[in-house]
Amino acid sequence: MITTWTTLLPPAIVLSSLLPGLLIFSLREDQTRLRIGLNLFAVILKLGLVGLMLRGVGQGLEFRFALPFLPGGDLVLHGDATSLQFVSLSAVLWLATTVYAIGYLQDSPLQSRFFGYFSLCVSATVGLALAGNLVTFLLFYELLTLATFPLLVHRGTKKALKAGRIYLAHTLGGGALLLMGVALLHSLTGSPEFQAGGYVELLADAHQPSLMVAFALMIAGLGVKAALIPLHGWLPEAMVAPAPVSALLHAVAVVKAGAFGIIRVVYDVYGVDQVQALGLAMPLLAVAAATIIYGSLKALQQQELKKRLAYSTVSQVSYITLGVALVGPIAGVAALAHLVHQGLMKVTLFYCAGNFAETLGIHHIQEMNGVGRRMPLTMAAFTLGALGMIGIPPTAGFISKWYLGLGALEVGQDWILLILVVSGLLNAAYFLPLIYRGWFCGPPRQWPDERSLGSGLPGAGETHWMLLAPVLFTTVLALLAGLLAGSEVSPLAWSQLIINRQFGL
Amino acid sequence: MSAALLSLTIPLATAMLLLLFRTRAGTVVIVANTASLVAAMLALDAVMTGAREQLSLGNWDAPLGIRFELGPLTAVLLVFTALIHLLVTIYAQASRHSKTRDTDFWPLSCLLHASLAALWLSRDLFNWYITLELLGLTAVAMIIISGPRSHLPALRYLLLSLAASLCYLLGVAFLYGRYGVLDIRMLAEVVVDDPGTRLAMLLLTLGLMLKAALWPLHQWLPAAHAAAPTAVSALLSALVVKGPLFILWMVWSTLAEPGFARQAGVLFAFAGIAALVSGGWAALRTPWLKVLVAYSTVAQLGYALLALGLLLYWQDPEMSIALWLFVLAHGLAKVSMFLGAGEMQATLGSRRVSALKGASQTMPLAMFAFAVAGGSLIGLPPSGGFIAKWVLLQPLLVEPSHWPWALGVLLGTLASAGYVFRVVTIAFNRADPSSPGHDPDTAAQWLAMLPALIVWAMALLSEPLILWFQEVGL
Amino acid sequence: MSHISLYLLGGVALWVLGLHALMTQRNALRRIMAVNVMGSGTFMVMVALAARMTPIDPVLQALVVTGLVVAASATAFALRLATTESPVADVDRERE
Amino acid sequence: MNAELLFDAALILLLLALAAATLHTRKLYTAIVLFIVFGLMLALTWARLGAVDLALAEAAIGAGLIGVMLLAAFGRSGPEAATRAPPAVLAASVLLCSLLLVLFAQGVWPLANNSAPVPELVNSHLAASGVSHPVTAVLLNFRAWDTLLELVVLLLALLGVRQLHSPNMNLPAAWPLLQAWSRLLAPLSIVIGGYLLWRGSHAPGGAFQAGAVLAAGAIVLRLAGLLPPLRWNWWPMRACVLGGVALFMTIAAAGYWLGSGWLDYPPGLGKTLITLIEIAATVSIAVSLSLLVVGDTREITP
Amino acid sequence: MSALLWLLVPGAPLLAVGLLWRWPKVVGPWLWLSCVPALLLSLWPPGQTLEPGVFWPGAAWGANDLIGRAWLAFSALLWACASRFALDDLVNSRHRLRFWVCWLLSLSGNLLLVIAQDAGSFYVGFSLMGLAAYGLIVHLPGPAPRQAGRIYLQLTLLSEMLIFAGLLLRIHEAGGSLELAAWQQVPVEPVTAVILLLGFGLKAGFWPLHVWLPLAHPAAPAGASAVLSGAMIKAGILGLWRFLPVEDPLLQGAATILLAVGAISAFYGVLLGLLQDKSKAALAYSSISQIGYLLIILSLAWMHPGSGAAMATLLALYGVHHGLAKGALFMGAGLAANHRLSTAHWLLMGLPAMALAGLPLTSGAAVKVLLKDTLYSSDVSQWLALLTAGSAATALLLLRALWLMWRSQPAGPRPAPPIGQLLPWGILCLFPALLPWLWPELRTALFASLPIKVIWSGLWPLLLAAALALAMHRIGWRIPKPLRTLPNPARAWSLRVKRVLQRAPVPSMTPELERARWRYYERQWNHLWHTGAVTTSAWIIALLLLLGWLS
Repeated sequence: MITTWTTLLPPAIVLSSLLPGLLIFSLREDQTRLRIGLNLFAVILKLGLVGLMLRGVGQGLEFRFALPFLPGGDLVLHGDATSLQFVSLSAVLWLATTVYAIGYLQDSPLQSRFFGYFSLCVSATVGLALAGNLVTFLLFYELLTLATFPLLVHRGTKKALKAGRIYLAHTLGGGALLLMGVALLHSLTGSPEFQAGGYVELLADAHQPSLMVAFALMIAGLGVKAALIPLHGWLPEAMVAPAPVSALLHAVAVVKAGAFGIIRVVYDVYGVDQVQALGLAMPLLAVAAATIIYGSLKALQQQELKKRLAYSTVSQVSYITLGVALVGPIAGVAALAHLVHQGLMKVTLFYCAGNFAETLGIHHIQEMNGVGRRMPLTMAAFTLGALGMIGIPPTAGFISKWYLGLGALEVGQDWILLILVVSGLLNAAYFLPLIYRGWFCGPPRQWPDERSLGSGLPGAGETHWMLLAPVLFTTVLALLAGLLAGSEVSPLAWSQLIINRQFGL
Repeated sequence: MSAALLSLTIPLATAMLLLLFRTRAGTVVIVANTASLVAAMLALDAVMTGAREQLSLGNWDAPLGIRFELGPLTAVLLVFTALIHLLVTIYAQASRHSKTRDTDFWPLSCLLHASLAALWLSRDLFNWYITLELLGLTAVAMIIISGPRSHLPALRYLLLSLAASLCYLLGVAFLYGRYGVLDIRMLAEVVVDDPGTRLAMLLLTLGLMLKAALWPLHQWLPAAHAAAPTAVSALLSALVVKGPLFILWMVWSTLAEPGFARQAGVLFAFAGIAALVSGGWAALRTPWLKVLVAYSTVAQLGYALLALGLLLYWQDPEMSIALWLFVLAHGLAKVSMFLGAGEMQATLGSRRVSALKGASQTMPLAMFAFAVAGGSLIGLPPSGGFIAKWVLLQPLLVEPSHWPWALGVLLGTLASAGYVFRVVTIAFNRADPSSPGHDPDTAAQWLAMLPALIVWAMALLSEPLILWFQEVGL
Repeated sequence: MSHISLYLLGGVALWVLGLHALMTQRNALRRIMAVNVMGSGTFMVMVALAARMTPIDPVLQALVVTGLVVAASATAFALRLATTESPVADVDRERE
Repeated sequence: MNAELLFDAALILLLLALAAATLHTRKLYTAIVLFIVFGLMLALTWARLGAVDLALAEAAIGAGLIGVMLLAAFGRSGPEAATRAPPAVLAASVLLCSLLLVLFAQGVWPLANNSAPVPELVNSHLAASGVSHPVTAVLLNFRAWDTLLELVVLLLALLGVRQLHSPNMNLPAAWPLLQAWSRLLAPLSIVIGGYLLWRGSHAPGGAFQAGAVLAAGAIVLRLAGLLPPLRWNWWPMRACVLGGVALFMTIAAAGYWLGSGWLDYPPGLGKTLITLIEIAATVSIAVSLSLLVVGDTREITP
Repeated sequence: MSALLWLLVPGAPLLAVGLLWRWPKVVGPWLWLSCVPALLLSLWPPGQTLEPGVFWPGAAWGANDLIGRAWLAFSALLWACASRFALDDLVNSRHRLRFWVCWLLSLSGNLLLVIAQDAGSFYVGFSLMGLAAYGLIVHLPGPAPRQAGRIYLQLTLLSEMLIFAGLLLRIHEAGGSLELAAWQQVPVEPVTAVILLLGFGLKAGFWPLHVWLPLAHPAAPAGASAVLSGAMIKAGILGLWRFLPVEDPLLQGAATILLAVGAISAFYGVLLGLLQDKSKAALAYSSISQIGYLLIILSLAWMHPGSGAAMATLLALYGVHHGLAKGALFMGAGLAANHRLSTAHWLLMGLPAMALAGLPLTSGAAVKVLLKDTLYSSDVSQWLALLTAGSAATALLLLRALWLMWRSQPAGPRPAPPIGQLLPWGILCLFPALLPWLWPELRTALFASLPIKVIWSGLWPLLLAAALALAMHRIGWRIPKPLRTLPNPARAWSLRVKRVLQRAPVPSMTPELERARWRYYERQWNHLWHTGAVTTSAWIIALLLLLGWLS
């Protein structure tokens, strides 16, 4: 193997958070400065490396790293446009979430453990994004499960443990299904690298049932993390985790891993033509549509802020699946763009929920009355995020919905439009009351559990600056992603690029 | 071959010396194990570069004398045995909580090492009987090091071990009575499929299954393995049960006629799935930490049994590779798991699973070792367990008609995930962490983790190993 | 019908008797004796097989000698193990 | 011929009856006594089947040593808990076992008339083995590896017993008659043992039998209180125990690295080496067995 | 370069938001300036269209056609006046900041949708305006604004989602083109047309989609009501005009129905309005009525392919006319509710009111004449009588509204209205008279209405209405009791929807476990194996031997 910097960059990106993570594990609790320093160093380093790779891919360089692992399936890390979309999202949100987590976890115990696993989690996510074939993907997919679990149960309460158990029951089950699917496919073709248009075409005639079963298994496995019904049960429970974890979990790390996997399977393993030919798109589409509606309905029932957000994730992530299942170029663009859009918006929402909980002790939606007066910036961010979720222009969510709808019409699935409309209405039904409470209801005489973070005055000092800055950062990004969707650097434009390659446009 | 014999004699001689001088110096054993490991590696190297080697003991050829054979598998198993012994003895020497420091653990472990080496090398049915007895007696002797509490399970183990040996011996007698040879290769040449042979095979199988604690004859194992001192539990689960398994595999893969093998294979495979499920379930429900780990051995042996069954059922040599990869991965992982569990149990002062509350804070390393080893047992990539499962799954998935078996593997995976994460979850309970009785022993915890790390690193070596096995056969 | 067959039958009968005792008896000493009876049965089969031809098969006889020693050693060990009084009461005994 | 067959049948039935009685009689003491009788009858059976080596070994061990150990164990064990299997279970087990017996009978029946190629081979190579008794040749030359491991098994049993840390055996006060007899028996056992050992090279007998007889003598002396406690931590004792294996192994290894092969005796030296091994093994076996039965496990920590 | 000026139109209010956040005290009085760029650009458009490619794909901003410019101008003017007007009402409000942020966002959205040349921008502006207006409606405390706000929001969202669907369908029909001008050449599918009519109808508020309007408009502060009724509901009409092709066989076929809907709306609004006893409610119903006229104009346009340009002019004229007049009236209602007004004020107030009814010499007369001409020359000239009747009805309603205003004046001495409110109100009030002179198209129409016969035909319905009103006043007519408390099904439905949504009936997907029973089974099972390892294993061996042999 010739080792040049293009070969080493993918593993370097993975290691840039893995190694600091391992170092952080070994730190004592009181080495706060060193820990923060390591964290931020790793974040910046990763961002730099990702930037380098973005430039490289833009210039048409190829980044590929391989190690022997299984007969017929090497360990391949490969930086292509699709993976970069996800890697960039992870790196950027990791930056925000690290700052947020440092602020959030001040003075709480077991920080070394937390940040250690936190870094591992990101490494797994990035590895998953860079995975060049199914076997590698599977590897990082499972690692992600493992790295996330300690974060989820970080609080160690009974509730957290219950959530952890449910999480594991779902994700490990899903992992096993995915393993079966991958192994099944591997037994037929080996695990060649992902390629636009898929690589199963030659098998289509001889092994049709096998291919269908493998697809079903893989989608079921990935669907657990992507929270497709009826496999979504873990996600609402997982909201007991600390806010930065929920944010990361819902925005980029876990649910996106599932969605990203579905994208990979449909586009780069089977290829849209084969998915169509095998008749696999329609069931997936139906499940995604059902999930969108069901998640929204469930969200309506929730009285706990984070739980409502969690069910909203169930619904929103399925937009990605929906877009993929439509197997049309425009819907594909929507799916890929929504991958980023939903991440930005949902991370904002969870940050905000965390800020409310940390600063004022707000957990239930009834307690949100008048919070806009006390914490206007956070509430404004929350509002923007929520409007984006509903799909109100010009937020990022609107762009996704727009392209989804157009994509559905393009392939003749007009009924998807109805789903989008109903989902939009339901989203509004569960988000607008929150916004109403925040801005238009009177604040209570005393907040449930107010803590003195920041100056306590509305505005820049409404909470600790490390909690506020990431919120504003991601809000601005979410807003810009929608507002400047037509620009060269927007997620939409990048998605368009990927899809053009996929569909040979 | 000389390296292999060296790997056998070094521990034997060490045991003699230790007994003679009544020293209980772990260092000596560690040095001996290292030497044995080096010798085993030389043997492996020789096999890799050359071919399989034969040795007729006393220069008496097979029907008269006993034959040793050094093939790829034997060489790998020699290395494996020496490696596990080395890891465990280092732990036993370093850990403050190991109850084995000033005991006869050291000579006994050397004898165990030698017995296993003798077993791997031998290809003679009766000689195997003696090595089996050696294994059984060493195991029992080592179990009772931990004190009177272990006597009852040890006695049960001993009795069943004896009964199993006699079962095996009766089978050997029948075979000898029928064919007049004891060497497995010569037997394979003359064996025919008739009722007498089948009966003999049945007796052999049952004896070996009992010794290897294969479902449904596993009942002695949990109590016995759990009662032993930590280091011993590790050796027992990692190595001792694998000896009879080796013989079982050898007997069936060389002696059984395809028709008979197909019949038996189905039964083996079903037993394997039953072991996976029932062992996993029992591990999930038991309140005792080490019993949990022991039941996990029962469950994991189910994989081996399944692989054996399918090997016989389809006559697919690929399955042998899967079987032995399972054994290797399970051995290493189980060592780590037992050592981690033992450390935690000793430090936290309770044998209950529920005592592990907060162990992820109080004993992060040991818990991590447990979890990492558990990951391999579950078969999470890129661990050795994953590789083994992968190799097992590949032939299972090619044909749609084979898929139901894959369901068994799936069940096993889920069951093992269940019990591993049952422990891990409790360890993350921060509600009321059990305060450790005395301060944890960091070095020992690192040593507990070492085998688990090795099993995960195994993934990187596995591809050449698998390809080599596929090329030359086992 | 030769005497060899008789002894072979007797051997397996002893083996089955031993197994039967293992199935029904709970006392440790009886179980040890049962295992010994099983062993005797096995050895009887082997010795009978050795005696079925002339000259008598020395290999089988040697095997029995070896087996006998092994069985005897194990029995001795088992007997001591079974009857060592445990000074510590079994406080929390594992479930079987 | 018929009478012989009748005798055989009677012997077998007697054995079976004894075995059944041993295993199922109500009183444990009776059972043990019956077991000793069973051992003796078994020795008779071996003799009837032409296995004199075995008959000797059985008499010495099966009836003798094990009998002593059983009685000692009976002394140590408490009263037997009256746990009898329920009749239904008993009936089921009997049924199952009779079915099994039928099965085995079918299995063994054809074996009676088979023949094996090995005896011929043994005979043809007997000369090269260095001994003239075929059983000894097999034990100490053709399948010497088995015998080596067998010695290790014995050692292991001893080691196992040592792990029990049981308190010193409470020997009853010596019985005067036993003391008197033992003074006579002990030298006799040495003589018999020596004879058996010497004889082993060309006729039934050998290290194991000799060792067993020697051990029996030692045990009797110890029971009579005429020997000091046999202690593991007395180094010559250990040396004796380990000697057999050690010598055997040394020869095996030396054969491999200096000579022509593992356990391959150099031509001409076969007899000498076998004799050496036999002596060492005899001592080893005798000491091991004595330690097993009457050994003092109390340790004096150095 | 000059195209970049379009950025200022929606940008200025947004900029104002930022400034307001930083210096609330200083910026407040000058917020009306944020409408100035729009006003200036509507008068002197740069001519080029801005295509801000960095925004959502296809974005194009400009106002080069008559309707766009007219709409932009009157919206900007109305918003500017209302901004200044609202300032004094809000001096003491605790939620000032919130109100102004919503105000400015709404303004920005409104201006954006007017200058949008592509569907995306239109929708962006439309949504922004609609949602932000919620903050204006619920600004005042109390249950009525809250309820009104809820129903407004529910229907606004429904309308936005419908428009979203319609938008996508239109884009699809147009083969991916987002350009509104291009859509004029693309025939519309029935489903799309229905969806868009419903969606924009909900915003415009013609019968039967008006249900939110009479609740929401009166609930807001006067300035907000003015822009809601004057500017925002026109967005619905503009949307229909922009999204649907003028010449389309389908619409042509359906135009009669729409015409009927418009007519019903025109009279329904008046009838219901007469039953109100609050001036702002009456004015709101008047808006429903007036929107009916706008719909009639739209239907006429669709009915007669080829008349597009003329109809566009008419639409623009009517829109501007109604927007400004209605804005002035709502502001006046606000003034009347808080201050004592002099006779001069009342006379000024009468001007927009009567202009709406078609008072000669005002913009109202001009547009009525135009409308009549159009109707006369159309296929449905028999409907002409309705127009006259409508005129009378409108006059009646507005007279009642004025009377209600007058009656709602607070008793006792009150300060005179502040100049900051009087001035913008006054300007707006004068506009119906000034407009014909400022705007050439309207001027010609006015000239057409100058002949005595025409004046008379415009005047007699008013006189009739005045006489009727006077008569009823004399006889002391009161609204019959059953009519005063008409049930409001919309409000009930809104509440029901809210309740259903709060407790969405979704089955739980987690199955229930009977723990105790399973635990019991497990105990039984464990007990089964309690006999001991040795015995069990021996049994199993025996059994397996037998089974192995038999198999």
